[in-house]
Formats: sequence, C-alpha cells, structure tokens
Amino acid sequence: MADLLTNAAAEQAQIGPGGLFMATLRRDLMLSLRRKSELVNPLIFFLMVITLFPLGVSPEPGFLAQLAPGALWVAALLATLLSMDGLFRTDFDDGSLEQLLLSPQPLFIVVLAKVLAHWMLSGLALTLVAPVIAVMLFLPAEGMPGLMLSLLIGTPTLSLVGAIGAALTVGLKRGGVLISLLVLPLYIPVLIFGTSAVQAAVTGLPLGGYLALLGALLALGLALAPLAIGAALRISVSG
Amino acid sequence: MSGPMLKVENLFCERDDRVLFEGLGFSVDAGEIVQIEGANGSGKTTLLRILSGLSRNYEGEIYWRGEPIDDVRDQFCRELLYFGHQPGVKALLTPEENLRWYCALHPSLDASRVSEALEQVGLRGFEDVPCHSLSAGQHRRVSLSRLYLSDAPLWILDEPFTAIDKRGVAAKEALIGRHIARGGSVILTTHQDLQGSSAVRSINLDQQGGT
Amino acid sequence: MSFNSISEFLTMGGHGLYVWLSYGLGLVVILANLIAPLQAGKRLRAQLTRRLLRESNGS
Amino acid sequence: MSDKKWMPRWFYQLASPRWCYQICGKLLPGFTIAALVLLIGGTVWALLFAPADYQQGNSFRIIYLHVPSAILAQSCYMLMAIAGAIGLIWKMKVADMVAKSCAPVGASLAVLALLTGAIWGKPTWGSWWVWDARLTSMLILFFLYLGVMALNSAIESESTAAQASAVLALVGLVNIPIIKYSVEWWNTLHQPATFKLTEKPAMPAEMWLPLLVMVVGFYLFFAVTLMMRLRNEILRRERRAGWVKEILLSNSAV
Repeated sequence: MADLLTNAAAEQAQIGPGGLFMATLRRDLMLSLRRKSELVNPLIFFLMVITLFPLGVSPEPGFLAQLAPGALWVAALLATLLSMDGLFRTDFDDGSLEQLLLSPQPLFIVVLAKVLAHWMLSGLALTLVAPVIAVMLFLPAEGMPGLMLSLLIGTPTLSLVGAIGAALTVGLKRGGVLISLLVLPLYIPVLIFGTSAVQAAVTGLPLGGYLALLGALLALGLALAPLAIGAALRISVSG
Repeated sequence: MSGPMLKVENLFCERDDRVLFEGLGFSVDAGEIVQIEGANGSGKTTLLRILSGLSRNYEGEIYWRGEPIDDVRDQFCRELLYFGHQPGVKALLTPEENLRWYCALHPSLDASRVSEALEQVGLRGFEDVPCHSLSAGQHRRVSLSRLYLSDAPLWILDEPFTAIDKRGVAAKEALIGRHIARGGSVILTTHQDLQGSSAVRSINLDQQGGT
Repeated sequence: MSFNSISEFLTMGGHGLYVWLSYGLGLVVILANLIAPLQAGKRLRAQLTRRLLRESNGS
Repeated sequence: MSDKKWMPRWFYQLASPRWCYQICGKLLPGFTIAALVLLIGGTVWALLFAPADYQQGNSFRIIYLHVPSAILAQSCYMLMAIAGAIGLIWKMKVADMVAKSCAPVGASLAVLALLTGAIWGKPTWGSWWVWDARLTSMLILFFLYLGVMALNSAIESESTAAQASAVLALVGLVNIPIIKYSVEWWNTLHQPATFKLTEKPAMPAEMWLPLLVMVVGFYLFFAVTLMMRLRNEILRRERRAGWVKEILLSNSAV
C-alpha cells in the first residue's frame, strides 16, 4: 500500500493547488498507515465505549435498542475527538507546520487535505464499522441506513470543527483535555441531528430532512472552518 | 530592482515581560549575508521568525522590495526559504517523500531535482530509508538539501550548522557563497564564524533592549 | 402594592423560598461582579507600584 | 495601513488605551449611580408592585432576574466576539482587552440565568432541572464561555491568548444560532408542549415595564463592571507606558 502511494507521488509532475491537496492527503494517509496503532485506536475506543453502555446501564435488548442511536453517536463523537489532538501536533513538533505556513500556496488547501485525511481514518472508518457495533446494541436493522448515512455526512463536520480546536491548542503542551472543552459544545447540533436521523430511520420516518440539515452543517463547515483553522494555526505558531 | 530587498524599521518585540529589541532597524541588500548575533535568549530565533512572517507578535515595519510585507505576503513566501530550529522533516517519511512534499508546498521548485539534491548532501542510497532510522546529522542534512533545491532569493537560516560535521559545514558555506554570488541574500544565526565570505555583516542583539 | 402584609410579602404565597433564593443569588452575582474588579484593581495597582518603586530604586 | 483613512477619529481614540482608561474613569460614577438606581428601583417594583401571574403566582417574579441575565449573557458573548474580531483584524489592543474582560462577566450572568431558571423550574415544573430549550442553550452558552476562558488562561503570551480566544469566540458566535435552533427543535421533538417559563401571551404593561427597567439596569451594571475590568486590564497590559507609571506614582504619593 505504502509503495503504491510513493509511486503515485513520483509520477506527479506539475504541482498546483490541486497537486498540493493530493500530495498532502497522500502524505497524511501514508503517515497514519505507517503508525498502525494510530489507525486502530479510535476504532478500539469506539468499541470500548459502546461496551460500557450495556455494562453500565442495562443489557436488556429493548432498552439498549432505544439507547443505541444516541450511544453510537456519542461514542463516534468521542472517538473522533480522541484522535483530534494529533492532527497538527506532530507537524508542530517537527517544524513541518512552519514550512506549511510559509508556503505561497493557499493555506486552506493543505488544511482541507489534512482534515480529509483525518476524517478518512476516523469518521469514515467509524462509519464502516458502526453497523457491526450497532448490532451489539440491538439497533433494529431498519436503523442501519440512517446510522451509516448520518455518520457519513455528520462526521466530516466533527473533523472540521475539531480541527479548529486542535489548531488553537497546538502550541500548548497539554492541549488534549482543552480541545474537548472547546469543541464539545460546538458538536451538539451534529449530535442532535445525527441521533434524530437514526431514530427516524428506526421508526420508519423519512430521513431526508435530517440528512439535509447535516449536509447544510457540513457545507457551512467546509466554507468557514478552513478559514478559522488557518487563522488559528498562524496564531498558535506565532505565539 | 534597486534598493534593499528586506528593510526593517523600528522593530519592537517583547517576550515574557522582557523587551527583546526596541527600535531595531536594518536592511538586507541583494548579495549580502547578515549574521544575527547575541547571547542565548537574546531573541535571535524570535527575530528570524518575525522576519520570515511566522511570528506576528511585533510592532514596527518590515518592507519586502519596498512594499509593506503584509501586502506582498504571497510574493514574499515565493521568494523565501526558511530553515528553522526544527528541521521540518517527518521521521516516518523517507528523505525523498519529505522533499517531494516540500516541492508541493513551493510550486516553483522542480521536483525532478530531488534526487540530485539528496546526492549533494550525501544521502544517496538513503532515499527510501525512513528518516527515523537516519542519524541526527543525516536527519539534519535532509532538511538542508532544501537549500540545493531552492532558487529563492532570500534565505533565512536558524543555526544551519548544528549537528553537521566539518566537511558538511564547508560544503554549506560554499553553497551560501554561491547563493550570494548569484545575487541572493542570507540572514542567519550561527555559533560558528563564517569563513571566507567578505560580505558578512553582523547585527548584535545584546545591545538591543535588555532593560 | 400586591401585598397586604409583610409576612405575605415574605412568604410570596408559598413561593418565598424560590423568589428570595433567586434574588439572593442575583445580589451575590451583581456584588461579586462589582467587588471582584475593585479588589483586583487594588491588588494590581499595589503590585505595579511596588514593582515600579523597586525598579526605580534598583537602577 | 491603507484602511486607516476612512476610519472615524473616535475609532482611533478608542484604540488608545490611555484615552480609554480616562474616559472609562469619567463615565464610571454616572453609570454606577444610574445602574444602582435602576436595579434597586426595578427590584422594588418587581417584588412589591408588579402583579403576580395568574398561573405561576409569585414565583413569576423570578422573571425580572432570569430574563435580564439571560439577555445580557447573550449580548455579552456577542460583544466579546465582535471585540475579538476587531482586535484580530485591526490589531487593536483595547478591543482585545474588552473581549477578555467580557468573558468572566458573561459566564457569571449565564450562571445566574441558569440558577434562576432552575429555581423557577421547581415551583413551575416540579423539578429543579428540566431540559427546556432555553435552559439547555443557556447551559451550552455557559460551556462556550468556559472554553474561551480556559483557552485564554492556558496560553501564556498575552497577545496570542487574545487572538486565539477571539477566533474561538467567533467560531462560537457562528455556532450559537445553529445550537439554538437545533436545541429548540430537539426540545419540541422530545417534550410534549408544556407551558414555557417565559413565553407568555401579551404580558400586561405592569408586568413588562419593570422587566424593561431591570433589563436596562442590567445593561448599565454590565457596562460598569466591564469598564472596571477594562481599566484593570489596561493598567496591567500597559504597565510599562509612561502615563501608567505617572498614575501609579501619583496615587502612591497620596
């Protein structure tokens, strides 16, 4: 896999903003693939948090089924948050972030590529394993499409907003807890619409409205978050 | 173009309740080496970070080719090579991958010269070895190979000679000499004296601020 | 006047606890917001003055 | 900077910490008196003369604290974000200081709104806390304040802290309407429509007039505490300026 990526990088000649986007995406994916633990940690965390619910609340199937949409979304949200701290930190520590900020290329391209890479390894991965874990919580089969779709559309927003927190705290030695404090309140709308979508799917109501709202949040996040992330990175590096 | 490349006027910066420099002014012409001197903690790195645009916590004016630097930030970034305290090299990537990403950040660089640059710093044969298994000196040289790639007129180098052996230093000085000869400028900090370059001008930060 | 006697005013028709608790908290928050900056200002001025005197004596 | 030309003069004066310190000093006594008069008068009116609500009885009088503090907690956040933005864009120190002074005041007002809401909830709903849309969004607003304050205190460099907090406050400002909307919508989804704390059909004048007095009083009180905090902040940040030294020395001589 890694070799394939390297060869692809070698073939690319002309590097414009699009090339930078692809190069950064490839680089970040490659870095994560070479650090296997980072790849699976959010997934293991996701699984573990889900395990806590039957143990902590009740293993009764009917009850768990009712709890499942919220529990799955909260666990996915926390798992995304867990991996957020590392998004810019390694780049900050080894000086890559300075080089990135001094590039004449538009900053939001690199930022978007990094967030996309983060999402592919957290949100997208969580979306793919979510049905398996949902079965453990007795989520009815009708709820699965709602779960997958809402996670698919909702988790990129989580990555975008979380990256703002990561960028603001990247200069701090212990930013991990602080990120949660900054970002969790901002996650609430996504959580509300996400769980509602799953619940609607379970009860057989139409999902379209919720997914559209999640999509609107994502569009807004795509438009504005890179600006905030870029500004936050400049401020953090400056300090 | 006549006039200085980079001009600094009335620069003021304080850190942790301490004035690092105040009323600092100087200019850097084409073909000139400016060496920033000063004791540890006198603000050498801070000054280089301000000049490169990384740090915005200062007061005063900086001009790039006669224009306020904030107005021509993109142009300035295109013409700048910054070599910081941290090498900006990813330990998990190979030297070649590191340089390729750097080329993507700077579209004017020719990515096909990456292997040539690595050869220049003596890293031939290490192209596909992850940087974390290289020695400290080799690690540093991965970063320095950017100097061979770059055609940026202004180089800002923060301690470029640490963790590099004597022969490497000589090669680096020759490189800086070539850069000056083709009309580039260098602003650097170093604990070593630069040999054989007549155009070195130094700015001492110890006389600045320090109240 | 909505109340006929002081005791009626104090009990607030059985809601006295809630009303007085609320107004007590309101008073605390308002006073805290006035006293805190006053105190902080005093401390700050004293601290800055001490420092200024120390510095002018030192040099 | 080219954008300085069209800026009105007062904008510059406001940007001068010294001028700002002095004008705040001049305004403070008047504002303090006006705030006290309105707050005391409003409280007396609210407690003694305003009629009791026909449904909620005298517990309705909590509205005269709950609503002003809730309104102000929101206005304060807006001011904090806008001041932060001005500080970011025009590098105006005073704006940074205003933003920093806003956060603790706003947080305390959000706490007051939450506590009075909870206390009011007991006689109205029969429990101290209900996941009512307004209370929930106030709780989230409080969290947003906490985040800004935590970030501000975590970063050592003052200017970096101010800039970072400003970015966070702006992100929060964009989010507040979204959060409000989503919470309200979530609330209607989960709760049968019980009667709300503050939404009343056409409040009579003898009820909303004291409320108006209290709201204005709270705004004035907010101005007073903000100016006091701002003056402290100016002194602290400008401690090396000549005029601050003069003020300090003239005070210590007396």
